[in-house]
Amino acid sequence: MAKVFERPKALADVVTHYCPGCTHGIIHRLVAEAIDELGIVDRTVGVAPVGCAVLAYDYFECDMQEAAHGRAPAVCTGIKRVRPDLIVFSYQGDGDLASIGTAEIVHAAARGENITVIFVNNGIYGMTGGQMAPTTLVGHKTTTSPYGRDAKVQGHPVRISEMLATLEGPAYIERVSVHTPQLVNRAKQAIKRAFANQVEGKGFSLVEVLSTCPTNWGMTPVEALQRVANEMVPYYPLGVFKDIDAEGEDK
Amino acid sequence: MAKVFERPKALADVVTHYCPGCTHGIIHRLVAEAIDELGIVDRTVGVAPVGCAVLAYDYFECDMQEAAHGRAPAVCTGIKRVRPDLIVFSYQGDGDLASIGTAEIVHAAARGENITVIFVNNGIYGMTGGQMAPTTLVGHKTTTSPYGRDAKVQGHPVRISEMLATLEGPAYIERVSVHTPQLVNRAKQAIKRAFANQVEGKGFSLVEVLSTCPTNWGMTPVEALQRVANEMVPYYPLGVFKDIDAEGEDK
Amino acid sequence: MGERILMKGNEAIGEAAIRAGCRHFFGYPITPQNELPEYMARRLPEIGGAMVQAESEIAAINMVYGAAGAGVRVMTSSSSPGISLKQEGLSYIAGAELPCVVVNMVRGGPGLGGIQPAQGDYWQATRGGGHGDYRLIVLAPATIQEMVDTVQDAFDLADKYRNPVMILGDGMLGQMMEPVEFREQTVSSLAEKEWATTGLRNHPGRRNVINSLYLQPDKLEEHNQHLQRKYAEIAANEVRYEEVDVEDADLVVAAYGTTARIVRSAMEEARREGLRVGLIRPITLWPFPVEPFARAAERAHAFLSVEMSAGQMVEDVRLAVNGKKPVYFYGRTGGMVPTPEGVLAKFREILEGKHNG
Amino acid sequence: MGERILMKGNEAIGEAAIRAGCRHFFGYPITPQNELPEYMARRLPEIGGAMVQAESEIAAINMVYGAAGAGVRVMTSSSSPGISLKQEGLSYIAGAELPCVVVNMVRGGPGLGGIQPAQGDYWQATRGGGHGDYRLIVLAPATIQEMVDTVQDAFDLADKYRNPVMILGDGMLGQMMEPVEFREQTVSSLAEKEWATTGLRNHPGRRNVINSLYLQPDKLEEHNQHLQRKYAEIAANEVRYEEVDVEDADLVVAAYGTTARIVRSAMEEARREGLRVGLIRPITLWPFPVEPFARAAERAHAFLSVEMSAGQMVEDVRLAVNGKKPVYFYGRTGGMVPTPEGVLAKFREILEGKHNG
Amino acid sequence: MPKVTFREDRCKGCELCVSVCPRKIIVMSEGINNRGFHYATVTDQSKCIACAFCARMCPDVVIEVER
Amino acid sequence: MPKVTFREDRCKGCELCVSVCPRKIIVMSEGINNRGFHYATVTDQSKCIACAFCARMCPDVVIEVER
Amino acid sequence: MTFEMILAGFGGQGVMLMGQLLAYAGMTEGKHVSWLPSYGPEMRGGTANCTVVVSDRPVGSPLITRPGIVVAMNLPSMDKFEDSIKPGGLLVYNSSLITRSPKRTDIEVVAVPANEIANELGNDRIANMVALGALLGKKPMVEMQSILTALRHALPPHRHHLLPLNEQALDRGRKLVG
Amino acid sequence: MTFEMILAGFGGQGVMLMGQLLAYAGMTEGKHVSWLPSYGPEMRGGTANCTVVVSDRPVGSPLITRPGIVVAMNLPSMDKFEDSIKPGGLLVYNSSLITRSPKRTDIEVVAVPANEIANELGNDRIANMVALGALLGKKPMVEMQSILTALRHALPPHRHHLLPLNEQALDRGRKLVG
Ligand SMILES: Cc1ncc(C[n+]2csc(CCOP(=O)(O)OP(=O)(O)O)c2C)c(N)n1
Ligand SMILES: Cc1ncc(C[n+]2csc(CCOP(=O)(O)OP(=O)(O)O)c2C)c(N)n1
Ligand code: SF4
Ligand code: SF4
Ligand code: SF4
Ligand code: SF4
Ligand code: SF4
Ligand code: SF4
Ligand SMILES: [Mg+2]
Ligand SMILES: [Mg+2]
Repeated sequence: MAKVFERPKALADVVTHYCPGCTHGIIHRLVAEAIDELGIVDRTVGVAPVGCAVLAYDYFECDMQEAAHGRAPAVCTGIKRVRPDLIVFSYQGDGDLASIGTAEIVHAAARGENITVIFVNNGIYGMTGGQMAPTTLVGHKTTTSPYGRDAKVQGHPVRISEMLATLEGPAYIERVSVHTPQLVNRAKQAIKRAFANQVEGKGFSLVEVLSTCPTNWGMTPVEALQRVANEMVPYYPLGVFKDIDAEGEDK
Repeated sequence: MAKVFERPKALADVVTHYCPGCTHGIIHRLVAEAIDELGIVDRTVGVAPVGCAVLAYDYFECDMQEAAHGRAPAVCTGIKRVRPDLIVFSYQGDGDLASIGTAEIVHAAARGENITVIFVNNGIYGMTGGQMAPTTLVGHKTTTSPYGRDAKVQGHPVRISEMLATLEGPAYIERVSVHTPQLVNRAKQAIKRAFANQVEGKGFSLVEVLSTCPTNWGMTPVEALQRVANEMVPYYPLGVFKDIDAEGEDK
Repeated sequence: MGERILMKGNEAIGEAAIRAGCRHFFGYPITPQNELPEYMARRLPEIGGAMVQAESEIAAINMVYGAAGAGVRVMTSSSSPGISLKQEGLSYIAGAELPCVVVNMVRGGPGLGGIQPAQGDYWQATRGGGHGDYRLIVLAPATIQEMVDTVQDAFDLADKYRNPVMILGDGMLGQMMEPVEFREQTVSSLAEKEWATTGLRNHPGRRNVINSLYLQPDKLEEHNQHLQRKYAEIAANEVRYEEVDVEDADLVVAAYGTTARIVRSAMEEARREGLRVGLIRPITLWPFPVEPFARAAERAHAFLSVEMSAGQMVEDVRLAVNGKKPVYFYGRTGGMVPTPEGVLAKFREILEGKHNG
Repeated sequence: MGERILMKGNEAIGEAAIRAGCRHFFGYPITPQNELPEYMARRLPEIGGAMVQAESEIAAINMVYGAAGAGVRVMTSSSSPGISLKQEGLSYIAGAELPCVVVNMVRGGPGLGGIQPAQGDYWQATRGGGHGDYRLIVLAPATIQEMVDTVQDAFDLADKYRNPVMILGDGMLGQMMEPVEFREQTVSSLAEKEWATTGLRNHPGRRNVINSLYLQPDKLEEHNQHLQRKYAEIAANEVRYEEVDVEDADLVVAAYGTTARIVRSAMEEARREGLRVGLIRPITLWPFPVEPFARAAERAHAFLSVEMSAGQMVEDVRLAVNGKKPVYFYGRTGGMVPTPEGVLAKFREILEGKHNG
Repeated sequence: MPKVTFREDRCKGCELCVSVCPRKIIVMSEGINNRGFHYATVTDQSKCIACAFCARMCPDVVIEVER
Repeated sequence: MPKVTFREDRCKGCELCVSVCPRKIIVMSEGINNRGFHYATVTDQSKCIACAFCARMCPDVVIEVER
Repeated sequence: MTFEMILAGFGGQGVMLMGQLLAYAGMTEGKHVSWLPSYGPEMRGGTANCTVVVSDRPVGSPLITRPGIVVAMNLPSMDKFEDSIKPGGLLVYNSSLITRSPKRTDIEVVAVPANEIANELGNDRIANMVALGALLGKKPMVEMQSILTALRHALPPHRHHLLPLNEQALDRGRKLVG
Repeated sequence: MTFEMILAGFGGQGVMLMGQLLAYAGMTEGKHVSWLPSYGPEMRGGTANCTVVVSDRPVGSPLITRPGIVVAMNLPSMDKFEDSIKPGGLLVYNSSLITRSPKRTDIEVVAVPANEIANELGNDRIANMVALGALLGKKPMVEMQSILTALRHALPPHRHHLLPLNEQALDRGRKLVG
């Protein structure tokens, strides 16, 4: 019998600490699948964020570094610049990447560092118990926006992919989601592409993945997927925001 | 006889420390003119950066605060949030705003803080003696890009106005220049508008002003103006990048 | 007299700050202090204030700079890694002489460390983790009631001396609940801050500038001398501490915050065993209560510093005792909290060592 | 023996680092250390390395983290405000036990302060301005030749102990020129860093993880105990200092870096006047040379700490002298440099005070 | 014939697999596994079309699919 | 009649005014002012059209223009 | 008298609330009290516990490593805390979920089929109240009335209809040992 | 012998180079030397100065507040440093730009019309070399040959054609006092 689906080798065979139904788990698996398929596990170094994915260094079967909150792109830069033969990726949440780490992601992108960034946007600070993130949707109640995020007071959520796409540096930026099996497949392709770009020396690639936080959204995991479809995707449209290959074709 | 042109009152009548021909002086004057014309000097608080304009607190005839390098937007936020009746502006260089202060400017803009930001882009670190800035043009030789900025190694320059314009938060973003008297007039209008917006409660306004650094560019002041026209403007196009009033009209 | 309320330490700080006239809070999430910004996010909008969740701890401390410069009572809080990020900002605030209150609910370090209670940031707090010669006033309450009282004190000290004040707690103090009573506040209408940037119309004829830059070294030295004089004045007038059973003690223990409570539990048992142990509990970590230690050094036989760190306050105890008597150390780290049993065993070891020696 | 070259301190550090095998430098401009990154920007590309100008000091120190974790010799440098911003990163680097060299060309503080030479970051460097119990090895050279030698030493110490090493200079050391000689390097081919994240293919069968997080407090305490043991070992083995005329001295002066040179000028004059003054010059500020001070305390009459700060190292001198003899302090701040004349006057004051007293 | 295998001790009971199975053949167990969760199982293996939707959506890699 | 006034002691000799004057009537002095700069002056006041280009470009607010 | 106790169970079994009720009740009676939660990063599942001190003297250490009383609502909790109880102390355990017997012989032991009784009362989620009732039956450190006051304070108004049920549960627990 | 000196002038007058040449020359002769610039933020104009020590013993303080020698290339420099010179010390000043006479009577004073001589030689920018020549005429702390070696080292190859001119200037300066 042929395996239609099995655990990727680059994903450690351990129980994760993620909450039931948290899509961090799916995204981890997709990263591992990409690493497996490109056959790069023995020259890959991952950089874990501070956020729910902080223990990612226990979950990927490659070398790992644990970065300070928001600084993963700088840590990746340090690794890649001194060992360009390594494949270097960061895995970061939206508090990590879009708030405290804004300068680091903008400038890694602007410099066109040849790294891969997996950006998990769940619109909340999961790890610390559900505070508002820069990506929290207007109206959403969190522990630090207890009356719902008010655009007049807390501003509008930041669209990172669109923002970074204005830079010349990045080679590839796409926003995907994992709230249906079909979209999981699409996300997988994007993540694989982001790694393949690095292998080919194309430069900075970032995949933003819309993700759930059933725990802090106060929903069941299934309801959380529906919220992604109904509320997140309309504000965070899926698609490719930057692609130097496509640009090449255009010209 | 009528005065066609005289020193604005909001500009302190002292000799500045700027190098001969440095356009920081022109931009200071335009800010002071805007303050005068709106009659707000007695309720304005300016925030000086770390950069050549660090001593700006000596040059404007209003209350001033001196911020840490890059943090002026946060300092402005602190002032404006606790005293919304004040008119608060920052005056920042490109090292200050576009490099170390990236997170602060992005999030002040995203929150739509009702403040005014004057962003002086001279494509170099003036104060510290001519190092490369994130805005330094490709090919430009600086003390830290002694072989000329190489896009493959140091990346492409960051276009702040374009980048911030992707956010929902800002009310108004325009890039201007001061390399001809006509453009000085246009810059003046933009700066005045950025202050008027705040008076009217419209929210975050930023004016990017292309500026010279004859000293560290190694040019005469007149040559430096020509360089702005010939090299900077092509990469940093002048114009309005965000305008909620215009958007209002569109809809 | 107010009613007694059962409250989490973090929330009690928030309520106390509000009662002390603080209407503005700038913060960034980090365990174990989140209940404080969350409390502020709920309460401040109700009373015309604002809690702004900054993009980072750095932004938060610089918002505090701006707000304090504009003359209001303002607070921020964080825990160890976040406090490290604020060091440049704190140096600026001290240099520009701005009053504000900063809370550090210390957790295990170094690095990302852990999230359990610790006291490993003592040096950072008392010596200035930022650059240059400056001081924070550092207050270390031991109970939630004391924390509440401390908050009022902190704002008053900050305003009186135009200096940042740090409240140094730990994860345990932030997370635990105890009854507190919010005493009737005699908030003398806050003294006018004439130096604040409130716009010329509020102080015609005088431009106010908040600044810490002095390009002329002689001017910067003058400024430093001014600061040092101020610090000397604070050291002379604002030392706070508690003494327990020091009069007859053979062994005098130094401990602050929750650790001091554990030491007291151990002391009770020790006294039962006939061991004469006393406690000096610094409430201000800076200025450090040098004098009570110097006094005790005249008659006690030995000193012991008990800390949730690898030996930091012990240096201040040594400096105060100045070689007169031996100073021992007992510490736990990384989120491990000393137990009364462990502390007691150390008492015995020292006192029996003494009896033998 | 190499040739003598006249070099600026900042550039000499760069050249020395390159000769010590450093090929990667991450920095951000700040006066008075800019000549160092600028030197690296010129030289490193020529030899297959890279100087990356980071977006900030924070990014720079985290790039250093990544690079050091990947097993190479790596350096960053800054001056006071920039070093404050690196405190979180330094705590992480120490926690994750990564070797690297960090240069601080200290300037006047606090806050934006000024750009003239100072030593006001002594506590930050020696006590850890970041959070938690960790230590930097801190080296304070006094001449450019010594700085050059120190750089090699710094990289070796960093690698040997897997610990960050700070070179604490000041604006003067960075800006001045002196002749230096780059001694023949015996760069024993660098020991393999087995723990580094170089990819599994370089260490099959073992996944390498660079980390400072230990959620279990007992594990974090174990880690801290390991660190403390390491620090004890460094303190036992790596103290470096210089003694000048201490044997017969009535007054023993403590001074480091450029200040020590000024003290030496003053000492020459003092000896001419018949004042018996000696100098202990700590080269490692941490570990502090406790023992020579303790030894000197047996016979000298008094101690004096001379600093370009408001009194920081003086505490370490007091701790070392431990009450045996009085310890005095003389300091200038804000970019003002002590003059030989001023220091000499202080010698006289103390020694005459003694004669009178 | 398609075959899905659930590694029941790894299941966290989130029901994402249930929600996406086109054949509606995944149900949650009455009992709990040793981690305290009601786990997912397949009622009628024979109806399975090996689409692997369930496996793709499972955040905990509980499911293996063969055909 | 238009009048331009130069506050000579404030001039830093950058020549920006010279470069923009449409009437080409601004020149740099032979002598230096008390700050060590060759300063700008007007040769033929009567040709001035009070366009204030010079004043608008002067970074040091040296120039006042009346008409 | 000083009561030092650790209450432990699965997250969701309501041990934190149990502790807070005891602390609150103690406070209303003018006693000195403290409540200290174990806290961790946001990982779901696993066990939770809190330490409560109720005393007529000021509370020294709020952290107790040798408690006089342990209430264990599930097996991992009993495994973890049984050994720490002071000789002569008390262990109350939820015999509905814990099948093994305690090993200690130098302490008093009370088995409470808390979930069974709660189910009998029609609501699985008040097992904690049954256990609390049993604890107070053994150690009446605070008045039952104070616990009810505390409950009224703790529950949001729209849940106040549950008060009688909780009272019943407390009562059943107390009767069990009475 | 130890020579401690401060060389000062407008930015652009080449006082930094003067100092570096002295230090370099001293070094090539096996002497102990140090060169310390005054540094400031990037504000143009104003004065610059450097402190140079040339000695046969290791250099103690590279910062000198009571120099034995001052070379003042403009008036602000003389105003600033005249008073600091040690009694018996030397002041060399550029009489082309400094019109007032020194006030000190307890020091040796040498007036050098440096710009005039430089102009005579056809290049205003070598006034510093004239002054340096005069200084070395008075205090031959290093060989003129070493200064020329230093110059050759300091100037980029495409400027080496200026070496003879510089030598002339040095010579004129030295002759002035010789
Ligand atoms: C300097 C610093 N600030 C704050 C924290 C606390 N902290 C831990 S995780 C986190 C944010 C987590 O949110 P996100 O990045 O969105 O990841 P998620 O948990 O949602 O996956 C924060 C603020 C920290 N550890 N360090
Ligand atoms: C934290 C910190 N880092 C670095 C510096 C040094 N510094 C002073 S000004 C400056 C940059 C100036 O460049 P820019 O903002 O472009 O202003 P400009 O001088 O060009 O107007 C830097 C890096 C500092 N003072 N503080
Ligand atoms: S807290 Fe949210 S983001 Fe974190 S593991 Fe749980 S569900 Fe996922
Ligand atoms: S250094 Fe450049 S930016 Fe600064 S004042 Fe001079 S010319 Fe202007
Ligand atoms: S493989 Fe498809 S049909 Fe089979 S159980 Fe999974 S989701 Fe259902
Ligand atoms: S998706 Fe996975 S973890 Fe969730 S219920 Fe199904 S098998 Fe279990
Ligand atoms: S006002 Fe116009 S015409 Fe007159 S001097 Fe100025 S630029 Fe020339
Ligand atoms: S523009 Fe102003 S400073 Fe420049 S030369 Fe003309 S008058 Fe002088
Ligand atoms: Mg998130
Ligand atoms: Mg600039």
